[in-house]
Amino acid sequence: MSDTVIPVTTRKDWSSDQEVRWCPGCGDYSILAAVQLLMPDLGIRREDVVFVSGIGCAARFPYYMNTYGMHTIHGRAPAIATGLAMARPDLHVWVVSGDGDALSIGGNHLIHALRRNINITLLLFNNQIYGLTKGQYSPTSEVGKVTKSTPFGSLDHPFNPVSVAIGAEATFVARTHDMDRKHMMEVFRRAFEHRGSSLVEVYQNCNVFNDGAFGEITAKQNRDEMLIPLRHGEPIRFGAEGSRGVVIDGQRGAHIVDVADVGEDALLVHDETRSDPSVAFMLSRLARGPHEPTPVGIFRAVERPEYGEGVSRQLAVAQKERGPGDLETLLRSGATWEVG
Amino acid sequence: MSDTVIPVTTRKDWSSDQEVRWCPGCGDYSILAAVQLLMPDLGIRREDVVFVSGIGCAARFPYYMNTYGMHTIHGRAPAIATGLAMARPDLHVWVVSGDGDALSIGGNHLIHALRRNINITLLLFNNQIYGLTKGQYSPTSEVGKVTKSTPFGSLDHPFNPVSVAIGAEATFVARTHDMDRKHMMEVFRRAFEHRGSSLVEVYQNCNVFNDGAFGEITAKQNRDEMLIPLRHGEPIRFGAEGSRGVVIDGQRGAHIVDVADVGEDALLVHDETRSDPSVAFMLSRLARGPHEPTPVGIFRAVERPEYGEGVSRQLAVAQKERGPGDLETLLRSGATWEVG
Amino acid sequence: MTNTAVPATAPEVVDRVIIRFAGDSGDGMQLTGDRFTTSSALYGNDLATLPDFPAEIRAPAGTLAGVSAFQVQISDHDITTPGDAPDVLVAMNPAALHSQIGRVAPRATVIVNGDAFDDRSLAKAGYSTNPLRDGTLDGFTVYEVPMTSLTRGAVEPLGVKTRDAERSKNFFALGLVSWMYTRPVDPTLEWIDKRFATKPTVAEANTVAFKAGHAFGETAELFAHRYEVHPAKLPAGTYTNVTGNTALAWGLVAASQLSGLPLFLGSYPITPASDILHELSRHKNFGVRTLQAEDEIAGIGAALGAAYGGHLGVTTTSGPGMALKSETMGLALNLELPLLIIDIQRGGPSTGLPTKTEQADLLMALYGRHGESPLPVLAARSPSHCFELAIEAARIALTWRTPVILLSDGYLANGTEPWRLPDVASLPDLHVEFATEPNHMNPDGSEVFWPYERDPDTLARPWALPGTPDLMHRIGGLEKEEGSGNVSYDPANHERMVRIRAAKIAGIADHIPEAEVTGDVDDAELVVVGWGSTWGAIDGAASRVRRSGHRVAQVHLTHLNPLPRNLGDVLRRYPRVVVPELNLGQLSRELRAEYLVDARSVTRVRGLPFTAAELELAILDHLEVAP
Amino acid sequence: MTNTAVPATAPEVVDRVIIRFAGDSGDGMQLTGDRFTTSSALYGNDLATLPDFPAEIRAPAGTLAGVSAFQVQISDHDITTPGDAPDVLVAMNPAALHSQIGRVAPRATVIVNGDAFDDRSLAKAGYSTNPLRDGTLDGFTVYEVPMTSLTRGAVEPLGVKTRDAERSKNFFALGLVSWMYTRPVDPTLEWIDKRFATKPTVAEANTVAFKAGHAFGETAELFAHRYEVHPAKLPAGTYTNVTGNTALAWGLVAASQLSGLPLFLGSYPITPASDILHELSRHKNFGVRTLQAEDEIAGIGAALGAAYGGHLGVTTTSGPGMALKSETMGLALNLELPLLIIDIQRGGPSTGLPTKTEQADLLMALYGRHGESPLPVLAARSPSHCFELAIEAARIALTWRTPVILLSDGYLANGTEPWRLPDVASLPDLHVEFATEPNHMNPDGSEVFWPYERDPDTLARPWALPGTPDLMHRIGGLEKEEGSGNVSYDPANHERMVRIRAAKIAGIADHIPEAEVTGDVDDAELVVVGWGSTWGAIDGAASRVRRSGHRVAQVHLTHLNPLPRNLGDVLRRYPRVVVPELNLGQLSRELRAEYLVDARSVTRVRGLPFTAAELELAILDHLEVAP
Ligand SMILES: Cc1ncc(C[n+]2csc(CCOP(=O)(O)OP(=O)(O)O)c2C)c(N)n1
Ligand SMILES: Cc1ncc(C[n+]2csc(CCOP(=O)(O)OP(=O)(O)O)c2C)c(N)n1
Ligand code: SF4
Ligand code: SF4
Ligand SMILES: [Mg+2]
Ligand SMILES: [Mg+2]
Repeated sequence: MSDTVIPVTTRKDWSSDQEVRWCPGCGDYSILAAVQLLMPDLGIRREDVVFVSGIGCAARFPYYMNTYGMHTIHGRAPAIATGLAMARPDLHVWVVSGDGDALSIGGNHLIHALRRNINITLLLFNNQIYGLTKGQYSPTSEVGKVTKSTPFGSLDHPFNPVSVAIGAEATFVARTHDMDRKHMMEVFRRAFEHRGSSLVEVYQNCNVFNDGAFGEITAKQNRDEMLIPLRHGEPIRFGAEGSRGVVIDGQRGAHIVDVADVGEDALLVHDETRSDPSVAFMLSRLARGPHEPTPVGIFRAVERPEYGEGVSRQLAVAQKERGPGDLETLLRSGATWEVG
Repeated sequence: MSDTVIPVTTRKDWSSDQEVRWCPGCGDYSILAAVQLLMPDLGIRREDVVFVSGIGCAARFPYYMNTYGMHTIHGRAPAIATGLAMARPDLHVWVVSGDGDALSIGGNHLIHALRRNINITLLLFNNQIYGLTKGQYSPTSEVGKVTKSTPFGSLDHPFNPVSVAIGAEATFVARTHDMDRKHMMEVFRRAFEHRGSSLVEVYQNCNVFNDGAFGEITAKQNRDEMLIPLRHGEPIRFGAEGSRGVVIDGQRGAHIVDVADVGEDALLVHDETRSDPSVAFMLSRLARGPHEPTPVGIFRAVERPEYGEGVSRQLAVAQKERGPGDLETLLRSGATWEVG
Repeated sequence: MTNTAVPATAPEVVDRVIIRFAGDSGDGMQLTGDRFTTSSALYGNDLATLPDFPAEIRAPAGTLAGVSAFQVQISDHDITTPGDAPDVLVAMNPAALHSQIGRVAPRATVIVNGDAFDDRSLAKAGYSTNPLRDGTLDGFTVYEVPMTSLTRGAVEPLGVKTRDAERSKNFFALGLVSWMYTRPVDPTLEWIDKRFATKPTVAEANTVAFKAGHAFGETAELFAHRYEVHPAKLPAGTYTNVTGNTALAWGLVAASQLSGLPLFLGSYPITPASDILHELSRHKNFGVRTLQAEDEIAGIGAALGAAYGGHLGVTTTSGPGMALKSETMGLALNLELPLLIIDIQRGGPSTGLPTKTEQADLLMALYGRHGESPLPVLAARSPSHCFELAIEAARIALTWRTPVILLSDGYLANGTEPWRLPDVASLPDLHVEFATEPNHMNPDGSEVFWPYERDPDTLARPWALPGTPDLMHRIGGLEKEEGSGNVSYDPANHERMVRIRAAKIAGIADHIPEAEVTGDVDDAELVVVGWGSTWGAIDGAASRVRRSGHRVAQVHLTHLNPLPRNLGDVLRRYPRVVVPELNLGQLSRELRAEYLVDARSVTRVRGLPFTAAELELAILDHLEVAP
Repeated sequence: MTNTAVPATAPEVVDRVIIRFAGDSGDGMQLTGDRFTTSSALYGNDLATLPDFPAEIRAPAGTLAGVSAFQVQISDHDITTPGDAPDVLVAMNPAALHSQIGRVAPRATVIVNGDAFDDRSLAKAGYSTNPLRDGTLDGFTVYEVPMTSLTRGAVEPLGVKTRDAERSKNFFALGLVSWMYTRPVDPTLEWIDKRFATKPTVAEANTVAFKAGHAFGETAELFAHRYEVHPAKLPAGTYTNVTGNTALAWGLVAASQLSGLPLFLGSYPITPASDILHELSRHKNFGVRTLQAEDEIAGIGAALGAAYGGHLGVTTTSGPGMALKSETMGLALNLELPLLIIDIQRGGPSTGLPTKTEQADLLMALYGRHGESPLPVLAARSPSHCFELAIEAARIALTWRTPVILLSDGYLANGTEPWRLPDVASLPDLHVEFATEPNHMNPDGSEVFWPYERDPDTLARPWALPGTPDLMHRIGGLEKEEGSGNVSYDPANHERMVRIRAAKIAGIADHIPEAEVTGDVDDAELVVVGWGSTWGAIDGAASRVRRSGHRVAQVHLTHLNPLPRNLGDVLRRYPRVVVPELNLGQLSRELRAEYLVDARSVTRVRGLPFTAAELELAILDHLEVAP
């Protein structure tokens, strides 16, 4: 669309005129900032971008972007975005969703979008709570969570969004958090550049209904010890001077060791591109919740045919082989006879 | 319910008076036989068993069992069974579903039932096709499948039901196939005995719309080379005289080797009970489809609190602490005042 | 009793005949009926068909549950239904005879496959004694033909295995009936070659069987005589035989071509709608995108997403799927985007009777959404009408920027009729203007795009496609401020928007045809009001009633929301208003509420179309009662 | 203009007053209003409340979008609504003033937090000049109180941080208003201690602030005078103040106790229904099982599964969730199992106005399912009526073995009224008989259980629980054979079953109260027919109209399907039928279709309840037109 030089833009150009309506202190603000700051760097036009969301606090996101946007219904954004991305391969379709929106009511659409590898960039704001409806537990809340709907503590074992995505054949899966703008921007950029479905779990603080859910690992002073950065091609280590690291063995899966004990060479070298998702899955199991050392970054980024392209290719081939459709001919494709 | 001696029964006692209406030659017949033959051995009463299903050929199953049964709507059986199992912990609730019913429209209910670990035994008849609606591709159909709805071949990357289940926190995941009654019966029994959600993928031949989908691995003459039996506590090997086996390494995940090359000790010893699901997940990735050596048997069987028990316990505790509910008191629990 | 008269010389000419083929699901009765239909069509008869098959893929052979039937009426004049009671029943086995004999006309001709009447099959079919011997069939003209063995005998020489040979027996039956009704032979032979091109032995077997059946009729001295049904005098033109689902699919392709918008179908398979998905997925060279979604909600969701992207979004389903789509319909009508929602009605409630027909989704189509959520609703009256109506639905959706519900049903979906092909050049232009510029000026003089700044006439909102510079905007399911489309909780604004949405849909009434009255327009004692697939039966019944000396007017509705502007006046013109429906009185409820006319219902819910005969009686009953 | 008169000695006695508290979402206005309400209730006033808060959790401070308000009417006589125009507005900031001033009564008292009227806040609220100075408020009695600073001054000595100190300003306002209306002080002080028991400093701060506000009224020479509203003469009994959602939850618990069936709630959170889930999840000692399901479909599905298991299955939701549940409702009605489906209506369509009230789901409740799928539908008329109606819904569901839809709305859900507690012993017995024995004999003499062998009176089917020996049976969504319940595709059987299901629901009419007419029963010029939450406003409006000399009758419907047996006769008795609804005329449509009466609509869709005043005018208009 329009002329070929991409106009230079700033965050302001990507911000809509709508006043942002999240609670003061909500983690959503910093995610919005990261996205708005990243956009000018992506070499794309605002009019070629669509943000699609469901319902929830997170889902208000599109209103704040000066792009095209659809604030749809609870849980259905991945399905709606699938149609849009199939129909319009020229667009950049982003989906913004919450842990309830994406994993509770919308879980099925999510996993099907992932397996189809439809070209969407999906940001899952995981605050481990239902924010907009004022604080019920979510499919990512820890067992025993006391909320309005579980005054005696929840019994439901939570999903690990990264594990779910990998189990659902996702080609790009990553995790970041709302306290580190730089990291968010790096991960969002990679997700955007990936052809196909990319899922980014963003740990997000809901300071009203689930304050501090991720503090143990995302607070500045804890990050070194509690966040395990995944860097492609590098041995996985973390902690002060990278004193700790991750190794894998067949009997015990992935686990954390002191590098001093095993030696650097024993460490697992991170490879985003393994076609077998098993190792990425192992990494997703390292932490059972945001109170153990938790991997952040890109777990998996592999090539697989993108759905929309496949669709377009089938159309092109059909038109090449049979010529563009002709209505006359179609109507006469069955047995016909003349009445004179 | 009723007297304490379990009456001795035979297959006939578990067969309803309804004539079975599957196509002649359908794999569903042999699965039905396996279940009906197993029942008398489980030490349970017919009246304490409920079969719940959705819609599809597979979903006709409950009509043929002389137990209680609900033939519900497409995709919803796991949700309906969840309510029944929560309400009636004394019952044995089975769910029978197809690959479309369980993984297409019903995918979300399935993964939530699995993560909650609700006490149901779920048999997923995977024929990689929509049977009842006369042959459209399903979420487990291979890419490129030509069907009524995909005359130019399907583009959707399929789900691996075992991987999906493991990614969704399932506590019991197994696979068997309609050509081996003995194996089916063993696996079904274990699934039944598991406290919590157990998912069994059953490769099932739809001889009308997808004939021979599993022939390469399930046909008698191919089984030795193409099926990898998982036996708890034993090294994983298969092939003539167990000449081949499975090893795991961090960089390559699980793969197949000649035992002669690596030696028996290098083989992965199967352990159903690993709390970390990563190794089970690795095994689920060994075969990319039923044309490579494929593991069958129990991938994972771990203990985790069963949902319904947890619910009942919370009720019991509340009653113990606060005494059985009294309506009078409830109505007066807010601020009250008298008008004389 | 078996008939042994000598064949007459020349075929007896009859004006119409109703033939019903019945056999096991495995016997290929649908194919047989279909083939007989096509050759009759090519021969120039008017005709209508009614396939009638079980919900099971293939119930156990020989059981009543497994019987699959196909009825066709062929005639030398214009007809509108597959007819009531068959004049000829072809029964391939006892179960077929048992389940179908009840429907056939008195003194009908019954052709049975004698080989199939062994004791086991009789038992399976619930016969304790052999109906061919025990007088069950007294009064019918019965031909007992050993089809299986004759077919085997004819085919085996080709070196075909016995079991396979017997598979061709339906072609033997087809050949025999083709002879009886002097159908042309060549088209069928050619078709066999084409259809089984990849399986030459099967082709050959079927050809031989067909010829054997034909020859058997010719030579066996047992047929009283053959019949001939002359071609019908239909309007000049090129004809083809279509099912409603095919016509609908083609209509959607046409709408895409006429609007210049690529077609996008988001759908989930469900009987009896699946064939639309199947048909559309074949036409990729028309730029048609089809998605077999994970469920119905995703199907309509994807179609809506595509619509936002500027495609002609369509979703197809049946009752259970319609129920699931209702929340998304509400979103679509709030977003005010064009979208076609197609419901091929089947027997309900719940899973109901998946392969049978019914008209019981009308009220759901009108009211099955939360909040005030009016949508246009259309209903097709015949298989070929589905083509026209798909285009009309698209016209409304695109002009008023609204989802439109199009109702068909199992009977139209699978039934066929000869269709005089329209002149493509004569089809309406559905060209759409997209927004390309800002349409509103802010107080500060800056120009902006307001997605809800409406067209004053239609009240339709502008449609700006992603990719259009400077028109970036956000839409959603929360109430929107009039004009700007920003989220608004203002009470007065909500009231305005609710009424605008209602007025927009109501206003469509000014742009649709008025209700047309046919029959005894001026002096009818009674007006019959129908909608959808009952058109043929109502038309047939009305003429019968007229023949019995009464004066009857007819109105058949295509647009159910909004209703034609003149409908109230029309109904008040007649002393009696009778509304036949395949439900418990859904349209009549609407008419009563809208016009306060005492509309009386005639209702049937058997999963089958009305027969003209039962409707005739019902109308006569209503004529009895004083208005 | 600021008022500086000297305080009068004794409080002036008034019969009723309407007070509206408005502030930022963060200012705790709901709590303040709630507290004022409770102390008034304890004091013995009759009252009704209307919370009015934004859809955002907490929109940006100081913006119009962020304003949260709470209105309460207290009186010394029986009242039915929170009143129309407030006599007193408490505005904590400019945005609150700006958004609310339009509603208040002429010459009303306006109390503002003067500290909040700085330029930034004024701008945020869209004021270019200060309304306290620019004459905007001329004609009102304005009290400008520096609440923030006064609170800070009172609280800081406790060593509380400034920001926290200011948080208590709503208690200052509460203290002030409590003084103005001579409310008892102790209950509030006690409540503060209880409520903030875990946060003693907060408790102390709020106590101090409350006392400071009270003292300020006492001492500041600024208030004209205080008022007193005497207790109302209500029927003797024990009273409590309930919201509709609490009453509904308690009614469900009661139904469980009365039927002896354990309660099972399958639900998915949604405004304004979530509080029912919250309330029920607290009562585990009543054996209540609650499942927060993955979505609405799973919610009703689980409830249905529990119902099959013999529990009292319930699902709660609002419009968007209702739409999603419709397919499962169809299954439930085919299975003919008891199930309560509760819809707390909110502004639609689509996401609409989640926190506002509306009555626009009636037609969906009646018709929002595919196929012929009738369900009983009930609607509550007031917060406390929700208790009674939950029991009535359970009675119908259990007696007729059918899902029942119960409609409430956002206004009832969050609004409160004093409720005279029923004598528990007087509540109906809902005891259920389960099937324990075979109920049918096969031809061969063997005894079997037929799940669809119906009770001849109610047409209800037997309910046999899994676990019962010898009654094993299978039920499903396909059409079932009458009696045996086996799958049946027989056309005649389908027709019978469809009509039986319809007759069963229609028959309930013989077991519900007839429509009760109130007001000028014998000689009314007009009958007002209402349903649901409009009851209070209609009642108020009707009395006003009567005061102006007209004769008006009233009918308020609780049972919407089936309708009361006598309703047709009742309506035909009066020259004019007027139907006020918070939708575009859904009930009036029903009445027209059912009875062919020319019911006229009075409709509002603003997300707010009717005011008695606007309804009065509307009724008077209709009295103008000749019938
Ligand atoms: C069909 C439907 N069901 C339920 C709701 C109510 N609802 C709105 S948002 C939401 C969940 C929000 O949680 P999440 O997705 O985690 O987003 P967050 O608010 O935490 O960002 C729910 C239950 C709805 N709007 N629509
Ligand atoms: C809501 C709804 N959507 C669609 C259908 C149509 N339908 C029935 S079964 C089925 C899929 C069957 O495939 P599967 O679950 O694999 O079962 P199978 O027949 O292969 O055993 C579909 C799409 C339906 N009955 N209800
Ligand atoms: S409720 Fe939580 S998630 Fe929602 S806006 Fe407020 S802080 Fe953010
Ligand atoms: S269609 Fe396939 S799955 Fe269904 S009954 Fe026939 S063979 Fe079995
Ligand atoms: Mg959340
Ligand atoms: Mg299948």
